[in-house]
Amino acid sequence: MVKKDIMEEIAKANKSVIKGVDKKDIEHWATIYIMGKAYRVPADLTIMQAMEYAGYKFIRSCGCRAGFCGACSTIYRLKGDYKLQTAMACQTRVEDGMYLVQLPFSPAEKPIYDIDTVEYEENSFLKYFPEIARCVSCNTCTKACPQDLEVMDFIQAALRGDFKKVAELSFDCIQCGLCAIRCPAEIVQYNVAQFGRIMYGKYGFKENEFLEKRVTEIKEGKFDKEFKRLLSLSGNKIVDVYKKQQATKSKYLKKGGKK
Amino acid sequence: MRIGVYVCHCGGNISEVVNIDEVLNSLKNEHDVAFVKDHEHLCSKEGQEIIFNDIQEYKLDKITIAACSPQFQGPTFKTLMERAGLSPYLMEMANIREQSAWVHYDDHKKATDKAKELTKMAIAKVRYNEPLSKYSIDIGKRTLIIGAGIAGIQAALDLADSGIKVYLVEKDPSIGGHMAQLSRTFPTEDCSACILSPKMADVPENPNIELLTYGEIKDVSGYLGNFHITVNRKPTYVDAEKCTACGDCADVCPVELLNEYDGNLATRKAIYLPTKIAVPHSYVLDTEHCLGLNPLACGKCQEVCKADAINYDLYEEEIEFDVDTIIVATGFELFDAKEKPEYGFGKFKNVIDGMQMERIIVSSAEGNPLKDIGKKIAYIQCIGSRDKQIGRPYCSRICCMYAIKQANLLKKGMPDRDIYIFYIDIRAFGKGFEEYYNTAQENGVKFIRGKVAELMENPDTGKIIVKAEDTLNRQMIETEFDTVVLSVGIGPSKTTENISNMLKLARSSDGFLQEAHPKFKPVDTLVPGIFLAGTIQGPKDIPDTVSQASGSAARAIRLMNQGEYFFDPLLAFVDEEKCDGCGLCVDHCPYNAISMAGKTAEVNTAFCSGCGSCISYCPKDALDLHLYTNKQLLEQIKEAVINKGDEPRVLVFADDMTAYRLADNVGNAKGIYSPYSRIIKVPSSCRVTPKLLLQAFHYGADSVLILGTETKSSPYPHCQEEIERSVKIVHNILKENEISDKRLFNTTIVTVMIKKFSGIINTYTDLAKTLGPIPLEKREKLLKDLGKKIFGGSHE
Amino acid sequence: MSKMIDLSKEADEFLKKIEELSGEKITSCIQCGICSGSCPMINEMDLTPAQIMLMTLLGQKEELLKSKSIWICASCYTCTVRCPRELDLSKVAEALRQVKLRLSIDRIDINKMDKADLEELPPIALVSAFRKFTG
Amino acid sequence: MKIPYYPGCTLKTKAKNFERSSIAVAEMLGVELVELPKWNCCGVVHSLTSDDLIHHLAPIRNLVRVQEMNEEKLVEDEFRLVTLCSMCYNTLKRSNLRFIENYEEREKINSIMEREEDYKGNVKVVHFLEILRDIGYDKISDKIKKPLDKLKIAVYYGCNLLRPKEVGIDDPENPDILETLFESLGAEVTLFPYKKMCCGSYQTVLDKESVADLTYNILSNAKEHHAEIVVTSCPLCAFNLDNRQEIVRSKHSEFKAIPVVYFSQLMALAFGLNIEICGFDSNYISALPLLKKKGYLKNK
Repeated sequence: MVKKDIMEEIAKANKSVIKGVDKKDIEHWATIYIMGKAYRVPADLTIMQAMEYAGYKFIRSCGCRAGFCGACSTIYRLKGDYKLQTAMACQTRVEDGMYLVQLPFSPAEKPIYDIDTVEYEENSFLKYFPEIARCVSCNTCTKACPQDLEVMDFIQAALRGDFKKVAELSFDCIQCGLCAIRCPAEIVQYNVAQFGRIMYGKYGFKENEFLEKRVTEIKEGKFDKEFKRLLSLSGNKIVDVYKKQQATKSKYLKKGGKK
Repeated sequence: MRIGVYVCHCGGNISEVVNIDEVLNSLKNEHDVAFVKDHEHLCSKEGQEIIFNDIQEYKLDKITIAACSPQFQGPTFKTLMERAGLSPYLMEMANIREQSAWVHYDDHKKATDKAKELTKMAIAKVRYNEPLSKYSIDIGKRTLIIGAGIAGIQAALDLADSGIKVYLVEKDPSIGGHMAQLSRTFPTEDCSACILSPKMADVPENPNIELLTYGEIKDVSGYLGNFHITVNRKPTYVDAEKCTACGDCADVCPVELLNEYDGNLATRKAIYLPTKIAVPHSYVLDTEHCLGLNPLACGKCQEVCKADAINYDLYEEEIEFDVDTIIVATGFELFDAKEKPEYGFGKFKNVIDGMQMERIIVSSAEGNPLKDIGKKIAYIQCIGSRDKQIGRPYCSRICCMYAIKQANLLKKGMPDRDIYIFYIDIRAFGKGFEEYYNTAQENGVKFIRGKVAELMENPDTGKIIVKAEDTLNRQMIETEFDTVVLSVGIGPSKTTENISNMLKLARSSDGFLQEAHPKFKPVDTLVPGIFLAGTIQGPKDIPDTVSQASGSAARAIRLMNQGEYFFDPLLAFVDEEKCDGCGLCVDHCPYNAISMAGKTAEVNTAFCSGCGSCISYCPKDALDLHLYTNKQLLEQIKEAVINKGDEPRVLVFADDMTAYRLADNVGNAKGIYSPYSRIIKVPSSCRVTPKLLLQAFHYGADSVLILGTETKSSPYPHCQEEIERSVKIVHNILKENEISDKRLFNTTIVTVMIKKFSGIINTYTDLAKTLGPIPLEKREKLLKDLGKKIFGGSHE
Repeated sequence: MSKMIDLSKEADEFLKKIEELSGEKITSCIQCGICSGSCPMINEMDLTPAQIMLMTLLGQKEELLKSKSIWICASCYTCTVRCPRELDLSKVAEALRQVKLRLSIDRIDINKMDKADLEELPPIALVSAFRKFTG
Repeated sequence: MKIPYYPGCTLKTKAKNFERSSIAVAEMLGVELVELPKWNCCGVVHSLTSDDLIHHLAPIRNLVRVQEMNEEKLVEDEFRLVTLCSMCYNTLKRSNLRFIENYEEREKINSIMEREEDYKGNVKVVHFLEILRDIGYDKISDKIKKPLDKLKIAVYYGCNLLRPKEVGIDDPENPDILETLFESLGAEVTLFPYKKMCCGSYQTVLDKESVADLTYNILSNAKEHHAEIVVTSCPLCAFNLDNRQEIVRSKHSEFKAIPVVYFSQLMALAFGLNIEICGFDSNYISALPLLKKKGYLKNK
């Protein structure tokens, strides 16, 4: 149990998070452990918020706070469970009995390559990332991926030079680095994947004819007027337009899906 | 019942520790005891006379002698019983010397107490002894010898010379075996054929030998004294009596074949003389390759035979006869080096095996070499020996020496030959062998320590490239040789499997036939009346083979000269009243000695080996074993444990072959162990049944030990498995009754483990002390529903 | 002066460790040398395979771990199918390599590998080599 | 007949010609090699330490895929897994044997795999050459359009098809499965004592010079026995014997290059399949001049 006055101190320490929230209104509390020390925090906070609530300040490695950038990846364990869990700290709610660390950063070696001169050949992966040959197919990377990607599969695809498969399987990679932290073969999976996507994008991906057409249209100034209109709109209006557009798109997609 | 009890002083051996008077006094009032006497030396002539006269004078039925071990003076007193007109089995001995005076001399009181109790146990047993007779079968003087190599020939001659009728069966058309192929013998370098051929010639000359060449054992039935043999004999189509071995037939024979006798280095015809020294000395016709045994097909040989010895109109005949004993001398088979393809045998013409080299040496000496072997020769040792990869982990024992011999002979023939022997270890253990090895070294033969890994053939010259590590120098050798000789090892002959099945002989893990005891019965088998001679028992050289052959002949003669073979009547028997005909025992007798006779089981005494393992399987207590009946054992158990008072009591079931003898050895060595132990002799540990074990605990034993013989040296190889099963049953019952299963322990032991024996006894005495006695209520429950506990529900 | 071998407790412990890792009863070796004679890589070796067996039996850890031979073994199993005691020497070599690799002492520095080689070599060569030469 | 097929990394990269020709040859013989829908590294080289389990995850995971294929009816009750690469064959089979025999270890592996279904130990790893043997050499002979009778062929086994004993597809000291195959294709198979000698395997990464020495010995031995072309079934042997000839030639000026190809390439040729399928253009030392000289190909 954390004493009340300490809680107040904690509350003071990070006003940005609980700004506007009265402690009385917090119904559920959770006890978490950060670097081995216990803290009592509101149960509906994300890991990142909870750590800030507990007094930690994020200067770097906190990223977008919206689940896109992959900067706030972290590891934790739950009480009574041997498994080491992985998560995005900005996207995962704290749980009672969570053992947390300071948000880790996965140091990675990234080879320098010039995409204009790199050969688009099967062995290019091994040329720049020879360590992928050390993969033992343990699948730990896949288990660690907070994006639920088939990480092992795209590393295996890289080994056999399948750029397309690497690009497709790794498309949603946010480069959080959790796979690399866990890999017993010391592979930096996300850099391998990035190489695969870039190369596939440049050499393997067949460009859409409509895209080319549209680029020409933009260059020719066909949409200049529309851009101007949108830029002049207020924030709320922009949101309305976006929502409307999304709705139409989803309708269209549904129709297309039926075909 | 009038039992005479005698206590021996053993000239002080016993009386200096055990208070004889006290023992005598304690026995006076025992039930059935006519009187108790003591004597300085009961085994002396005087002592024996006293007993003899008492039996006559006081009409004694039974005798109990408290003295030394029955292993020691038992036979003396048994003979005395017979002399006095009583069954020798109406006497029991209490072993108060080896089991009390000599092992508890540190505590005279305890020794005396134990002596009293041991004697009472003997009395308790003798009460139920029965006037059994020695069991005997008649034996005649006829022996079958299977295989007529040097072992079979030697045994046949020894037996025949001793007046025994011998049937000598040989699968080949000539006798002589492998020895007839050899050049000279190591280490003396006698000409092999020269020393062998007189012996071969003696065989058909001997009126007591019936020689059946080209014969194959088809069937063997019966047992010692009454084996019935069926032999299939192939015709050779040449009448050996008429054949003059002129060779005209072979000259005209159009079929030319490789000659196995010459290691396939020369050829022969389809009609051929097996060897120059063949006995019978006659040509034989190889039907497999002959153009047809039919004058229409060929018939050339018959046409030219001046002696009119060839007759195509012959058929395989079946011969039947009876013998009393059998000697198996089927010999060995050379390892086929083709099984190690890395040496290219059969593929590279300059890679030959040791036997081919023998033939080359013989033919060279005769001035007509079968093959040019060149000057630079390598021997590779251990081909087909000491090699787990091909399932031959054993040493063939002859290859080192024959390689050395051949090297010596080759050097003698041509001193500038360059000979290398690649070996792993040179094993020159026989008489004159090491010296002979040294001779080879002095002759300039070079020995390199390393097994050759593989051979390659130079495609242009046909020379052989040898690749090996010189393991002493740690350098690699890669050199060309003119000839490479593979020193092939030996394995049991191909017929072994068949023979072992027919005669029910065990095979050791190397495939050779198993002797009854590696040290003391090296030519006997576990089947009475069947003996082994020569390499069928394991690899050996000629002198060892000949000695073993003579040994087996002597063992067979010893048996047959008695005219009668006596056994102790250690035999299982069935109480027909109790037997319900369930047949469990029939399935579990490893000797197939029990069968169903109508509604009850019946023991075939010819097959019963007296192990007693069947008794554990009888849910009705209908099976029992003479000399060690359930009742006798139970009475001994009761006597041993009921009156223990506050003392702990360790009951030891000691098997006759090992544990009981070991206890005697401990006595001889004056090794001290706990006086709270009581030893009960059993014929084998599997005689001990779950019921007896539970009875022991029921009547008050604090711990029970079962000491038996290791499976590999036991006359009852199934025994440990059986007793382990029984022990498991009892362990479970003990646990169910919340009695520590540590109280019951089964192990095997060997007769020299004197310290271990004392150690085990002491450990279990300490355990008995620590655990304390088993409470009466628990003990009483032990015997309830015993049948159900031991046999499950099926029999209740 | 010839080298002295100390049959120490540590030597025996090293033997036990290699026996455990390899699962092979090294003390069964009869030093026949058939392994050495069969070895395709023997010309590159500083210790012969049979010598490795004997030295392991004697627990000569330092010399063994220093030797080139344990890395030269290509796991071709020629010795394995010929050893008369059915010992698997490739397992012994692997165990010796593992002693080093498990201390994170790699035989090959992947970072320093020639890019042209990496491009040329089939993946199976790299996968195999990294398996054998890195921990 | 549909059989699950495991390609392995190199069959998709440096040895595409091996895969393409084999699949085509199989098809001619009525066998469809169905690639595992999902597969990972075979786990090469077989891990030899007794306490190591992690390196066996890879092979066992691939075996689980065979179970899945059966469940998904991609193949019908077919638990054989065919490989082309000798090294994959060896690794998969050896791990398979270890975990079939050792139930406890299998359970451990299963618990580590977690996401896959348990491996039940019911898969049998076979090499394509065994499938060919089972089909029967008579049937293979029936498909011949261009008998290989103009070629003197040395067949090279290497290690992984033969050793250790329990894994080998033939007698480790005296194999003849490749000889029989090529004799049935009409070829003259030369003596080749070094056919089972190791090519140096992965040592090619660390020490190409000594691998080149072995290549020199092995190929010289083949040539001494008058071979014109060498066939193999292992992409690593193929690389060492083929590509390393460059170093051999720099060391031994007298050494004349000899083509080294996969057995399936020559089979495809004998079966009269399209020259693209044979894939002779992607061997390092081209077999095309030899094949042209012998009249197997039209001069362009």
